[in-house]
Amino acid sequence: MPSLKTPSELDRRVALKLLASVMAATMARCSRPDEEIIPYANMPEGLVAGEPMRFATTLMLAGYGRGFLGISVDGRPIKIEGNPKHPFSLGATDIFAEAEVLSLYDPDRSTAIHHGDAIATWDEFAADWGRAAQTKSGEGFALVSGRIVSPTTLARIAALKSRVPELRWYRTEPVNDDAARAGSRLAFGRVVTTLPRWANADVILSLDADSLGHGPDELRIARAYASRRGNGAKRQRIHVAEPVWTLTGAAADFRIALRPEIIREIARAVANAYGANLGTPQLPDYAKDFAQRAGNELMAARGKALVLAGESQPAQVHALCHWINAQLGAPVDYLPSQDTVENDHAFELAALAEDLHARRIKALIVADANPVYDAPDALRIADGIASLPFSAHIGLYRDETARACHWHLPLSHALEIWGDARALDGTASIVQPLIQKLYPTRTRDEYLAWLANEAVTNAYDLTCMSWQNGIAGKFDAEWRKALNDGVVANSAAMPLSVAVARVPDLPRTPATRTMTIALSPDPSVWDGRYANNAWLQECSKPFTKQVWGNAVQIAPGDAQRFNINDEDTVDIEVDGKTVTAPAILTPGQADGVIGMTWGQGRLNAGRIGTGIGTRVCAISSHPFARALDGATIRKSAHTVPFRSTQAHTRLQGRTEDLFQIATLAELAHPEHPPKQLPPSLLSVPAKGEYAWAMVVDTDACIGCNACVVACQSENNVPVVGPEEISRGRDMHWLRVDSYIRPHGYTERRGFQPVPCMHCEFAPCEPVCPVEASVHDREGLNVQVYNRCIGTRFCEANCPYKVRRFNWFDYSGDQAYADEGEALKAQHNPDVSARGRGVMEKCNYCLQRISRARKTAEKEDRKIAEGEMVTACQAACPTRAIHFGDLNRADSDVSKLRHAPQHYTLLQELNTRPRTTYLRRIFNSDENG
Amino acid sequence: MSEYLLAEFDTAHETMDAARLASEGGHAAQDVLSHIPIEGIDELLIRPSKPTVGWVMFIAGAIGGALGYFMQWYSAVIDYPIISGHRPLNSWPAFLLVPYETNILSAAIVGLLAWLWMSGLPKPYHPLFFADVTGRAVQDRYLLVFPRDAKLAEWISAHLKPRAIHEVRE
Amino acid sequence: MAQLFRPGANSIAVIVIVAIFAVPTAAIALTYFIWNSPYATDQNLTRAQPVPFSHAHHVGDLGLDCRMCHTGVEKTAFAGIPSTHICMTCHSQIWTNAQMLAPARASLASGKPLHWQRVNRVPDYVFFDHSIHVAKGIGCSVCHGPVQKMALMRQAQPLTMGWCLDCHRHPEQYIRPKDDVFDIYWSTPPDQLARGKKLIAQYLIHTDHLTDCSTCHR
Amino acid sequence: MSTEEGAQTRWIVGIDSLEEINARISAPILDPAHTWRWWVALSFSGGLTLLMIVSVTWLFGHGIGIFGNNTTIVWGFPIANYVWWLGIGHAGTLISALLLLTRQKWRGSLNRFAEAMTLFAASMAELFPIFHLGRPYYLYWIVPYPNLQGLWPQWRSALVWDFWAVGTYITFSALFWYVGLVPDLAMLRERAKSLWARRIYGAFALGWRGSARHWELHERYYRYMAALAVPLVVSVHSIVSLDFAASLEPGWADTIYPPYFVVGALYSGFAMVVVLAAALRWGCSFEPFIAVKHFEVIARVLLTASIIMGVSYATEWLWAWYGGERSERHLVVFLFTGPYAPLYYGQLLFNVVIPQAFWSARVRNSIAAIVIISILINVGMWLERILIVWSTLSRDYLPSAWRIFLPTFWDWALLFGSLGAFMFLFMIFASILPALPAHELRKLWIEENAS
Repeated sequence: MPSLKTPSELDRRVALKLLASVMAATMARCSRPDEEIIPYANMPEGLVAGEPMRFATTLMLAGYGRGFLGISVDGRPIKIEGNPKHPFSLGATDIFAEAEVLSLYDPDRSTAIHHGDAIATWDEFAADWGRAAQTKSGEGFALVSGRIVSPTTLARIAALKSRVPELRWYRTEPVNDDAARAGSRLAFGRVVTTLPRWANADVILSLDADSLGHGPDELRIARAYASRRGNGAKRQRIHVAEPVWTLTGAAADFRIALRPEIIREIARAVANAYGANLGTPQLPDYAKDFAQRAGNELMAARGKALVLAGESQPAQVHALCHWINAQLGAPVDYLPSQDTVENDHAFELAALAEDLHARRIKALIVADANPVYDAPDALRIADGIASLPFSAHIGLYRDETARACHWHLPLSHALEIWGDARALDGTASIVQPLIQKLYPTRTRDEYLAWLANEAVTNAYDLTCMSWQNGIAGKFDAEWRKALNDGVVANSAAMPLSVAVARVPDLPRTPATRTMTIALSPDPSVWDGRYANNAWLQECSKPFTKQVWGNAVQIAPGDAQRFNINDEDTVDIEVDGKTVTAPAILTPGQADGVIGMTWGQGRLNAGRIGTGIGTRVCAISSHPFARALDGATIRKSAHTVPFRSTQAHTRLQGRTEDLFQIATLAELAHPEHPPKQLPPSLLSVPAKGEYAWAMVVDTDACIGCNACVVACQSENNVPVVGPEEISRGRDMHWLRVDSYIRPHGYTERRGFQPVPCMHCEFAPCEPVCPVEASVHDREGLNVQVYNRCIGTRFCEANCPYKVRRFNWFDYSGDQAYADEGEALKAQHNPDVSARGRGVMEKCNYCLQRISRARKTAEKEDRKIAEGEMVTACQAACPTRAIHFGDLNRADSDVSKLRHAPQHYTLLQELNTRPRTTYLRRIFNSDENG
Repeated sequence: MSEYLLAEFDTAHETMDAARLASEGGHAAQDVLSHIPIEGIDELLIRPSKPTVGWVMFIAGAIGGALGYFMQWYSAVIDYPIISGHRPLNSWPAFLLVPYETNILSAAIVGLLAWLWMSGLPKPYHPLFFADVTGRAVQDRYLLVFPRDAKLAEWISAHLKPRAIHEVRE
Repeated sequence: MAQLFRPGANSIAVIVIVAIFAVPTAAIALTYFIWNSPYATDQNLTRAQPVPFSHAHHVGDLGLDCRMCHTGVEKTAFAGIPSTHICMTCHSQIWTNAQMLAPARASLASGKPLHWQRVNRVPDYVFFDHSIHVAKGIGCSVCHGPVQKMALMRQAQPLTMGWCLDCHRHPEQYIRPKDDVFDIYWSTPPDQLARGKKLIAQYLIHTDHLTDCSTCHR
Repeated sequence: MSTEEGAQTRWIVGIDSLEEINARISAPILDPAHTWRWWVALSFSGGLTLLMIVSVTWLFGHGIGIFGNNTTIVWGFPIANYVWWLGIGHAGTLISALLLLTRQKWRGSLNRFAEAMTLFAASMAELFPIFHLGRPYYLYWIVPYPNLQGLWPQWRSALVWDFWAVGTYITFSALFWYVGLVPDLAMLRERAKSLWARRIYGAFALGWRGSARHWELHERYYRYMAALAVPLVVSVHSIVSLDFAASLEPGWADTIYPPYFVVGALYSGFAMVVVLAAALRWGCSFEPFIAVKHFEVIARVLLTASIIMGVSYATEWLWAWYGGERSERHLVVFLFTGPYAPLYYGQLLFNVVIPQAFWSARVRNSIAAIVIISILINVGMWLERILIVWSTLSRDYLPSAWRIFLPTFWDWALLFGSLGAFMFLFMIFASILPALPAHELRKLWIEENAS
């Protein structure tokens, strides 16, 4: 990592404003127009033209900060990678972090102050605010925001409160931890943050807690999870009871699908085993087996056993889990909540609605939140805001709330600002800009500081102010180190010592016969804030493989009961409100449960996100509720297309050899020796200087899609848009195939990332008439775009179907939504942008290999093991993707190739892939 | 200046008989013009043709095929060896198909040229076209071609009994 | 009547048949020749530059090192066109009032960069990297020619793929000791091939990879 | 086939003199009596040709995304059209060459227009691989030519073989056709009315005088060409079949493909010959030359071919079952039960079941019935071609890549456009060149009337 110098830091960015990339984009060569080279007038210090530089920064999810590295070329951020030093990244990324770099250049971002629909000036806004803020006490002043744990922003809010003392701050985050908070209050009498030490647990029981699902803690847990996989004794065992599929459920060794209210009976059964004496659990037989096994194993692993509850479970279950964990001596840390607001999120939103309608609010500032979209229609937030004399919205987009407010103030993107954030455990990190602001925008802190009449209103100074005291004494050196590392040293909170006073009561709920809706944030666009990000819209959801929309997941039994077929459009009605969406049949989901996601159906997201999918959050009268009872489902009169990148998630035919599964017991006593390579008439190729290979561990893979978006970002992979998806076209170089297979009373699921196999006996190469698909001496199956004439014979003959064809000029003139040139600034200059009529595919991040090789060759050495990291590999939170040199016997990939769970996809075709797999392992004593 | 006598006949049979008589009489015809081929008649003419177009085509085909293979071998093995699915650089089974085609193509094209060359074609201008009856020879008549000679004309008239005798003068 | 054509038609017919074969062959040969000619490859073309910078003067007469201005050549893919600032390190001292340097002074004053016309370029799907060539003993003059003699910069070599391949197939013809890379007066020794082979071994150059498509295209 | 019967009765009926043969064959060219039907047909085919031109313009402007192809079914209509058209072409060559070598007398009535059909069908065929390219303007890269990159074609690719095979085939067919035409061009040179028409026919007749040497060389060259044409035509569709067979894909990687393709080609080609023969017989008053007997013989050929096709299909099923490969088996089940099943049943019905009607002599002697069945066979063969492309690519090894092909307007526009262009070219041909070989028919007539 380059070392950074604080003050000249700014000079660098000022200079970038004049940025002139030496790499002027060349036009088509045929006419050979003259081309200009524009050097810098004054070369910024530290910048190396055309070379990628890495800067540590922080991105937020649900308010919590996670540290990442931004890669920047010629002053343009082009890629986000994980920051190994940040405990909530550990070098990995998730799809949201990866996609931020696209949002930065989003041409739909708000760039101007708006009054109503008209562009207004800052002075006009200042005048209006001045009038509104005349009352000294600030009576009727309200601030709405999401979760805020940034010290600098908290200081701004404090400052604002000192200017308008009566300011009421409504903090309401749509994807929140209300149930956990309530459970924590019940158990400990205070709100604490529960952080499991996942890696220390031998047995885990998850009661619909999606720890591996997207969220601020995902990357930390995923890494710990990965450290306990493999075929050895260190392997942990995971039991999951959940109503609909989650990533944690798919990763489980034992999983059971149950309605939410029955899951609590499992908790009751387990607690009873420790003498909780909560009455007989009411469980079906198969669930009794599950509960008994989970309970016994937890007991046996006392001290290394852990029980977790999810947001769909009521506070009592959370409290009970705390009690069980206390009995187990579970590896779990209790930390003071960084979220200092005492009230729960749903309560705050309801309070906001009530105060709006009761006219207790006169002036409203919405700081980077979208309550009009998030809140159920029943709360009529938009009407409430519309009736106010003064309202202003600060946001990246002119979204639904912006349009309800009088004023809209454009917000700077996270990659252009100074600021700070804390992670779940309090670890602080600095938000550092990678580029000067693209538009005349301000940061949230800058707006708030201005509103509070603070003396300093510059984000850099504001941030420094927060830390001058925090890093007392040797500020300069410490500050530089914090910027460099992306973490403020020793800023994490100390664990609390809290005790559960008594066995919490667990009331019984009458078993309902109605349908229950299980709600969760959208796996791709979260609570909707990423809806205008085309990468995320086109990132297929782990289980349904749906893109550009949201669907209703129903169990096959229910589908039969209600006479619904796959992809039928259905109406879901609850509390008199109806939403319409395509249905998708999901084996392994609990009967009587409808799975739905928030985040789609945006009304004012932008060219990408507006009108995609259905706004599910409209229907409930309980904001943010994760489970809604009393739903009905029926076939709809409308038709909503279901768009997916994998039409057959419920695979017909035998897939045992494609997605191979083994139990730990089978691996210990393999029935058959490992398959030998089939003989071939072709001679085994002589290996070059390196022999690159990839091993994908499907056992570690949790299906989070980080690799997919990372690949898209690294390799300039275009999006194609919903219409093209409907035509069966997509461009992802790396796809994640979803497999499902019946097993006992449930199903087993798994994910198989499929990049190019780089077959040694590649079927795609001999069929290419022009040598556009060829091998290089290091075993890469490369595609020479400029030589390709587009016969598509290679893809026709690819058994893995990993090649992607530019049917239209997806990255140029025929790009989806015609968003213009701005997005091209994201393009990685080391990778060609592919034109129309050209085949493309994964090339093992050839540009990175090339860079690594040149670096090594300049130093007269070979590329070291681990020096060459592909984009997907770098992103993977579970380190499921291994890459390296087969010529080294001691390399990671060479060793994995000899693992007992190693296999080759479609080995019988004898294509000799360089990309191979490790089997999905179930930690089970049984066979199969 | 070529000048001819054309003895006109109605059927191939008559023409054949006449050609034989002429040949036996020491006045073998120079040529026959006919609207359909008459098998074996060329042996009765002054210079019987010994067309070798078959051999020409055979040799051309052999050379074309060899060149086809050589082109592939040279480009794939010598000039720019590129790894294609780790097939051998000289993938001879796959390399047999192009020579197969170049073989046939060369034989056909060279054969055409040989046919033209040996037939003395193209000859859009030819003294025989001065006679209108030459035009009938490509439609339904048979003509024996002799050099123009008054005595010969009499002999032909007497011995071959053609339907008519035409003189061709340029 | 009877004759449709004049006697000359026979010759014309033969010519037509010959032409059917000869014309396409000649056309292909001619096209290849033209495309390979300096005319089509833009060789030896000088372009109007904002400042008529003379390599002949700076390199030939003054003997400046390439790296003095092309600062990135050892580190990055781009050799780097000097920033105005670099020009002015000298020209703030000498020729401070020269008329021809007015654009450079204006650039420094305004902070707006000079717009140079590109002379040497490869298509954007070719990922050429100066630093690795320089690091492995390929001298500047191999591709850029005798810049010390060029009053205005021109492209010295065709920069076609075939030309690139010539060296990538047989680098021993061009490789030189690393110390001589920036020596523009370096001339090929008589035993270049033997020396070149030794240097290839010494510099750990894997020549088999050099003709892989992925070396330059991705 | 029908050599026995052919010897008993005449192939040419109702002709009194050689001059009548010449006159009848020249009439459509020199004294055209264009009825309104002719003009309707010409405008119809011309309109479709225009549609093709519009489609191609649209295609080049927007890219091949306008077709229904998708990520996994990367091939679609153009490839099927290519195989289908090329197959149709094959019958012309085979009729011309194989029947010449086996001295079948009924050849004379068919070979000229069948060869023209070959040329036009092959021309339509070779356009489609160009239309299907992502970057058609770089088509010349598959040709070895001197270039600045120092690159060559990749000779292991079946597409390069295709280029050589189809290039050779079209060149060869044009030569063969032209050489056969020369004596007839000489006839037209003499019969044409205007000086310019005579000169043009004269120029292409090369000064043919029908001299013994001309005939001797012509006969030999023509016969050698016929001898070359048979292995050529077999190689061409075999090579086309290698586009599929030289792959790894389920349903494609079959050794049966080359013969199966050649027979299929012959089958669809003969069916097209039937349609064109009926059109010519009716439109150009060629009844004396193209008799019911000719159709009867072709019907027998079609019947034989339909049985071979049926066996081929059955072999594929057997292969899939006996081979035991999961993907192969699944593919067969998919064909019978998947979304393309109606098309597959159509293919079986048109190609195998309906032609069994030819066992009946009554059907074999009804031109209308033969024409209708032939049209159905052509539809069936097109279905076969498109299903070869679709089924395998729709059901590849990895179920995650399974897709369905949905044709677009442009897919159909180009297919029907090419049919129109073919028809248009054929009508032009029939109005400027002798659609039947006059010299061969004269010879046949003389032979048949010799006794």
